[in-house]
Amino acid sequence: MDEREDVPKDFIKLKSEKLSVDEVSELVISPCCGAVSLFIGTTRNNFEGKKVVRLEYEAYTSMAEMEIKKICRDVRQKWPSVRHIAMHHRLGVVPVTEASVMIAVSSPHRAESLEAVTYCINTLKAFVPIWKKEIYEDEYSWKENKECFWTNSEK
Amino acid sequence: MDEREDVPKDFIKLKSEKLSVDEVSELVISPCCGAVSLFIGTTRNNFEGKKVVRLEYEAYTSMAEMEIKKICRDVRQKWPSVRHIAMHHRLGVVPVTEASVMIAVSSPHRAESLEAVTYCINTLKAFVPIWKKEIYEDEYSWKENKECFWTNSEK
Amino acid sequence: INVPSPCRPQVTVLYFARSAELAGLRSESVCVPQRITSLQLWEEIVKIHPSAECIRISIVLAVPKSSFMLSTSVLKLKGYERKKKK
Amino acid sequence: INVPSPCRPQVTVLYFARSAELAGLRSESVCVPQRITSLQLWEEIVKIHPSAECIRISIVLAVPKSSFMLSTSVLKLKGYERKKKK
Repeated sequence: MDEREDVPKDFIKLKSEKLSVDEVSELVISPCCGAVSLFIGTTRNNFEGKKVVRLEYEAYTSMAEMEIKKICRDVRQKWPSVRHIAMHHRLGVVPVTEASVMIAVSSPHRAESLEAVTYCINTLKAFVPIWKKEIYEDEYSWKENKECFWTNSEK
Repeated sequence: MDEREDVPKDFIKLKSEKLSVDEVSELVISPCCGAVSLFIGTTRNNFEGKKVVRLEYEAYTSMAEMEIKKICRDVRQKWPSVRHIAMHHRLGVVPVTEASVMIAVSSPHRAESLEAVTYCINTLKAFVPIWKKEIYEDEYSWKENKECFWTNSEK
Repeated sequence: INVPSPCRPQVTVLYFARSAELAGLRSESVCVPQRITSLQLWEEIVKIHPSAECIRISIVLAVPKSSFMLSTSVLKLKGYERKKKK
Repeated sequence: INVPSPCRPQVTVLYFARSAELAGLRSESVCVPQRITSLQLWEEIVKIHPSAECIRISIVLAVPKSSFMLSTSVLKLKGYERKKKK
């Protein structure tokens, strides 16, 4: 692959199927990059002492994709050397140990991709309209991304 | 898998075969963890304007494994909630875009695994006795991990 | 925003998560005055779905290409205004 | 550390990367005095491999379970000392 053809790309996907870490890492690998940093969010079997059976995710898809694109734009402003960004989120049922979100970022040197991937997951958790239904053994509870209120998405 | 059986483990491997991000992420995933952070170091096609054809890695294997174990011990002291750590390093020829190192760390919440994986790769690059032969089109040069001198490995 | 008659604009209200469970639907159109605060819109919604009163969270007021939190600031229904000006 | 005769201890010198290329081998045993600084050991090595003089990097002096950088501090050849005490 010629470096000049390897223009920066954002890969954004919300889907009901299992996420693949092989796939997201392949998407961002670039011949001019020496670093890929990844984050995987998985379903944990407990929350505040309660046993979690599974999670169910629901998104305002068009708005979520718009917010994720905004995160990508922010990343490119903050770390201009970042090459590719992949952000995949699973919707629907996500059993314990399976991934609900995978983020991968490539950059020539490691510091940028490490910082960018941290920024991506923190910002996704704060601003992207995705809701999580936490299902315990005999009850459930809805969680929203904590800071997920908008005055105007053109922010 | 019962949480009580999922005792913290370190997975350390130096090998000549291709590394697999699926494998390292599977190694660290735990039912009591909601986060896996990964770093992949890949061969870049350039260094200071010179075209890099491939890299070749050579290690003082027993010492490298000992140093990597030390990094794992440090991580568990600094971030006690970290569950599993996998650090795989490839030796021998590593072509452009292929991975020379993969690090994966799991923890219940994301901050710990993100910080730990950054610590792991920075410390590996500083202290682990692995040498890199950078092969350009018509010459080559050896690189060592910059701070890789020991007064006494019992440090 | 669809403007059905010469009268009042409609907004599409989308319900997610717990609010979708309480409202029993995922979206509906609500007729609103041309100028309305999101808090007033919220009051309109509670009239239709009294059970929704207990939660304000996970409701997004969707105006094309932008969304609003519940507040007392006036929603600018740009789409409608543009249509009126023509 | 192997102690061959009643005389002097041997250290195993491992060569890596460029130093292995220059020395033309990857490891060898060098006889040393019972107390030696790593700098003195380095000078011994250069006597055997003059081409190695241009690099000091990527040489690890391997004493069982520990390794030393080149310095003027005395290498404590513990293994040997322990054997002598017995």
